[in-house]
Amino acid sequence: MDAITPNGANDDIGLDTRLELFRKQVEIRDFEKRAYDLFLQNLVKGTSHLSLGQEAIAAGMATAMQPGDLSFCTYRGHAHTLARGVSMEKVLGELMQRDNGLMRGKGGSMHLTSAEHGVMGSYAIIGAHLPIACGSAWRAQYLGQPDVSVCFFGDGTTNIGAFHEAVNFAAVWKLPVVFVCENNLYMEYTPIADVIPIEHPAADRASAYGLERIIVDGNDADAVFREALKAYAKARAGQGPSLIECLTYRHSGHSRADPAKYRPEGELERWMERDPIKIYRQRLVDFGVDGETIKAIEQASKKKVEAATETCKAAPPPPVEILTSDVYADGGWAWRN
Amino acid sequence: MDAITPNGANDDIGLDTRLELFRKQVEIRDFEKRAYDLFLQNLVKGTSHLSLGQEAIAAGMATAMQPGDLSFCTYRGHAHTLARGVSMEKVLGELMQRDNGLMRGKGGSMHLTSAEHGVMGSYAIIGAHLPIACGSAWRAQYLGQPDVSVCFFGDGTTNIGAFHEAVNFAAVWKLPVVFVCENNLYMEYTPIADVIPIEHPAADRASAYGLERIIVDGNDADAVFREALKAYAKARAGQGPSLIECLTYRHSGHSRADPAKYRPEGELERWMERDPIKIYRQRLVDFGVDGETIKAIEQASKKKVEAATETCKAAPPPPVEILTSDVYADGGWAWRN
Amino acid sequence: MAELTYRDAVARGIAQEMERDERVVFLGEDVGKPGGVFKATVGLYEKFGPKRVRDTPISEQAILGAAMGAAMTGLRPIAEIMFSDFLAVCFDYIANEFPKSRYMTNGQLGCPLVVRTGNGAGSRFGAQHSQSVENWAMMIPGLKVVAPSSPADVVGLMAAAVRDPDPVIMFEHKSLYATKGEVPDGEILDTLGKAKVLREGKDATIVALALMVPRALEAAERLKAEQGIDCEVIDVRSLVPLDTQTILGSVGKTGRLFTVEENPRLCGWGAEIASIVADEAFYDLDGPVVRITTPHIPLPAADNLEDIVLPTPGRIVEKITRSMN
Amino acid sequence: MAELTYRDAVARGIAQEMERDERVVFLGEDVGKPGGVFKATVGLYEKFGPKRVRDTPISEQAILGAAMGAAMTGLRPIAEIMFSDFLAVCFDYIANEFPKSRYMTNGQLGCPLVVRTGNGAGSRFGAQHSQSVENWAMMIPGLKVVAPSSPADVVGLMAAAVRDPDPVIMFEHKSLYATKGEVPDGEILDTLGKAKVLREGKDATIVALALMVPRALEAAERLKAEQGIDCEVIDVRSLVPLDTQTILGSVGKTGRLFTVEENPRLCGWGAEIASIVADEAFYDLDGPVVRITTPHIPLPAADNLEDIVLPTPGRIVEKITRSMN
Ligand SMILES: Cc1ncc(C[n+]2csc(CCOP(=O)(O)OP(=O)(O)O)c2C)c(N)n1
Ligand SMILES: Cc1ncc(C[n+]2csc(CCOP(=O)(O)OP(=O)(O)O)c2C)c(N)n1
Ligand SMILES: [Mg+2]
Ligand SMILES: [Mg+2]
Repeated sequence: MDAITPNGANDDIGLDTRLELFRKQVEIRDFEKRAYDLFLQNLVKGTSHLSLGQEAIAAGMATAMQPGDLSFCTYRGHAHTLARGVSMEKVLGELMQRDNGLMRGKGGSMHLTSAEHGVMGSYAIIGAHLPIACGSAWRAQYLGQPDVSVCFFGDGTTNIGAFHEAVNFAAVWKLPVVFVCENNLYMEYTPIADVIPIEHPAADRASAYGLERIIVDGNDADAVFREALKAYAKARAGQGPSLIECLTYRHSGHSRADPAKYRPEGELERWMERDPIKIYRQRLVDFGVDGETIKAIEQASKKKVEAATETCKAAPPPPVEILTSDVYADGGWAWRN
Repeated sequence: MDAITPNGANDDIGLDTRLELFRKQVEIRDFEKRAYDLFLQNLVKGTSHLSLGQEAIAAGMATAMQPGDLSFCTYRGHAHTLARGVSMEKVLGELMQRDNGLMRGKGGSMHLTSAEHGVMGSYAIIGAHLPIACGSAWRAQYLGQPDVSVCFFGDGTTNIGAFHEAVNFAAVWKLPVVFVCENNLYMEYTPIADVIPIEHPAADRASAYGLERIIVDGNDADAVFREALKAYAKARAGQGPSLIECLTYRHSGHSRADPAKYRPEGELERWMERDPIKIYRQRLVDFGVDGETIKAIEQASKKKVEAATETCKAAPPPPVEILTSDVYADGGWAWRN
Repeated sequence: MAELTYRDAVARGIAQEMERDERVVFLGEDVGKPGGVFKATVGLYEKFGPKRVRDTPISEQAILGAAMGAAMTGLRPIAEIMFSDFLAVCFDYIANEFPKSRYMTNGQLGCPLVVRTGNGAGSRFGAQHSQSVENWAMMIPGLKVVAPSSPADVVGLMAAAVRDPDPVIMFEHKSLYATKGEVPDGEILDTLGKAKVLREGKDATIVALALMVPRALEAAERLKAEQGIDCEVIDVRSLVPLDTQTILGSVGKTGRLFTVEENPRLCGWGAEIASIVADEAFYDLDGPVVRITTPHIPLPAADNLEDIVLPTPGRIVEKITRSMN
Repeated sequence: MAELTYRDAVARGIAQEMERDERVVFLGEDVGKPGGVFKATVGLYEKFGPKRVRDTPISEQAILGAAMGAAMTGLRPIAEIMFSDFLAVCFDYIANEFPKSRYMTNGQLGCPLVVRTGNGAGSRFGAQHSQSVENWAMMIPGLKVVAPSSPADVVGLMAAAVRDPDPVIMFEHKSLYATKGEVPDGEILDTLGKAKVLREGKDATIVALALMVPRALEAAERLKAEQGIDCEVIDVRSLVPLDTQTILGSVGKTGRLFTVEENPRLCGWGAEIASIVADEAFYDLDGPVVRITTPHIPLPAADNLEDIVLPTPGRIVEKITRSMN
């Protein structure tokens, strides 16, 4: 290995990984914007929950994972699904409820799942997946498998019972699970500060489970990446779970229906200055990455989005025969003889 | 007021209150022993959960209450119900499932309720009553009423979702509710230490809700009484909830079916030395209370238990007509016309 | 008389009751300042202030538990559970606490509260945000359960629910929020436990609820026009108390019963009504009792699949035609 | 062949499957070292050790969620929910998670697990510890649901449930734990979805489940002896999949259906079966379809009240006699 360069391009993270982190963030950003446009054109159906502004968390957490590590996401799961390498086409197809979607339109945008990529489901009942991630981690522990189960959720989720039960359970059983709270300051439309008596919904509760208090700048992919590596290593070493609070902000409304009028004047603008992609692009520049390399990533991303859009627009809706398939493991839905 | 006597008999608590604290503890003790005997004779039906060894908590918390304050109890609720002044006869009648019982045998030992005494129910689903106590406290806050809602539960209850939701809710809304965790070291048969990653199931979590860490010697009625007064005053002053962890030990098994074989050798014996009634009897002696006064209380208690037993033995079972009464507010059960 | 959306009728019904009775308070997630995620409670916060209209943490157990504790000690709370699917995270209150406390305490405690919740499919939200779960409440002894199909019923049943001394679960249908209907001016107070005959007919009785009511009516018109089958259409409105008299009376006249329900097939309210009729009106029946339901599967998200999964007017027409011939 | 209690059959069934398959693990409150509060899992901890038999905190959501996550990624967990009433505190997993994940993911994920739970009345425990709640599971699409009535069925259906690739909820009846029955030696593997005709008869069909099975049998004997009414008695055993063929076949023969169920009246499994029969076997029926159930009320604690609240052999005899005359 070369010596670490003064600008840090070859530090603990290194240039290749940094380009990967950048690429992922850019792709998520472009994808989410396109999803929004397609929603306005009525081509994205149902609801959708964008991660605009929160890309650094998805990128940092996923890039630090190893193949075989498992992600457990929420309805706000496009970013985490893409970050694990699932194709834009499959995710967009699901948002557009086409036959080429990840689940052929049966699940919809809130339930993105790609088992082959380790995306073990997206869950739309607040808190439900924290215990489920514990179970996955228990399996790894029981079978002596090295994978980590990583569970993403929002600030508002820390107030539901399942959060409490899961984090305690994981801590007592020393499970290889990493809980990642994306604190974007809001639940749907209500500020998290209105409904907790502490400042940090996750970190200020870590000690209740004998865990370390961890707060990370969620708009800095490097910071997220470093914290992720630490937590995954701890999990793999049999030292139990971590609870990581990432501070961030969502640029758009909660879901497609929400213009986010409840935000105080200037708040969005302040956070736009801390836009994770702007920050990261600048970091690459500071590290001496040339403009061409950056531009190539950006252009490749746009192309991918374009291609995925075209494919999905051309894709048919799911055939009606799948309406009743896969209720049970035999492929069907028979509840009687 | 007189000056405080050197032995403390006339200190912040005072002699009258101390005699009251002693009387309550003795009565609960005698009652619970009798309940156990009657269970062995098959006269106490269903299940029953004794508070032997935990009397100081019920006595201390209830004696510090004002009329109008409301108690929310669990299946282990005989002690708290008696401590609010409900007659032994009515409680025992319910345990024996007789017509003279508090709820005429319809609820059973796990659901003791005496609204006129402020005992707003005993709840047998772990954790369920913590949110309910919040609601009662919300009513007081909303209507500007001065009463405090006091909610009792065990160490094991701190791991269920409803605990988390309720304590957070109470803290955010600054509700006049006092949560009292009776840490008797065991859930049903499993030690609490096996299922939490911290030492104190309630106190070590108080900070997660922005609350003070409070641990009290649950076998010392004076200590409980003082802490209760503080918490109730805080609640009445609009300063929000408290979470109090009382350290104690149950002398008997979890419920009638449990011989408590899982306890390590010598543990019970060590705790018997710290028996709350022994402690308190000695305290009265130290304070110069004469043996006659003490004996009178003890004998009166025995008499009460005897009388209650006789009355209940003679009482008829509930008439079958009440089987379908009081499902709805109209007194009946009609779900159709 | 004014035309109102079902959505606005919710706010109107709540406002009417809050104006009438200071003890009526309202809590839920995003219900106050934001006016609710379905915009069904817009204006209440402004009108009644933060003391009576309260946003909560995402803590459904705390919401329902708090409502119960308040109800039991003197208030008349209305609690929102945003989507009825979420009743599963606070089901202990629905199943074990609200409905049992009066009985267990031999009448010492009551639980006069209303839980209102967005029920049903049609928004392409997928399996965890689209269910019809009226039967989750209907099956529990001690609850009352209503599900209005029109704006006027929303206001009237809301008022009846709030004034009722027992716990009432009110299922509002998400796909009806945008629909409109005439609503009389002034105070409206309906009665729990009364079904409504919306269309008279002599050949068959169709019993429907919520979103299935307009579909049943449309099917009835088509059955009459296309097949000459004259159906009576009953909007159940209240599952508990259940107006069995109206239903049994109608079947006594028509000799046939068809239930049209959105919830999945097994153990739905349709099964309950079908069973009552198969017992008590057996000798009135001229043919099989037929339930038309959503198939017993989780719900798909995709629009084309969701459009065919619920009973449609076409499917109702087809099933009834086939069974009547 | 040995005589075994229903209680011991639980431990035997679990042990059989744990011995067969390393992936089978077992978790719940007080299930390990203490052997379960009903003593139904005594010996498993000693036999399989703390890695496979695990005591948990009082966290039912964590228990079921963990079972699901483990099932989805390769284990075959058995989770205990001590009393079936407590399914209400973890109902999200029962209603929204277990049964929907395979469908929503288009078959990518499975949920091969068993939840076993103590169900039913008879112990004078009162309204929150005595319920029969099979219908809470039966009504949810995507689950399988069994409720054995004999020790042999406990072992065989447990094995079938553990080996089944779908989520199975197994209701053990608390009042049957002490009952005894012959259980064959060696491995026992039953089949989900098969009802059993326990008594042949020609005049009427009685369908029963769990604790109601012995009562139905007793009633049938009395009906024969006292009234000359010859009843066929079917133990449903498996609510999902439901063996409608056996039931419809029997009604085709007898022309009458009586269901005997312990759960409260509304929307129970009896309503489902009655409705199926009233539709598909209508022209076979010679008289009303009658459900004999616990009344639709919370359960009382007092022994004399509890003794009369559930269907008794006497009540079954009376209802059937009245209806057959
Ligand atoms: C049990 C439950 N309650 C409520 C909801 C509705 N809901 C969906 S997202 C959301 C806000 C979640 O906030 P947070 O956890 O901060 O995540 P974010 O959406 O900000 O990523 C709510 C209340 C739900 N899906 N499940
Ligand atoms: C939701 C729920 N889960 C489990 C139980 C069974 N149960 C009854 S008491 C108990 C132990 C409670 O322990 P703790 O909170 O310490 O109270 P203690 O009995 O020691 O007073 C359990 C698990 C229950 N009643 N409700
Ligand atoms: Mg958030
Ligand atoms: Mg305890």
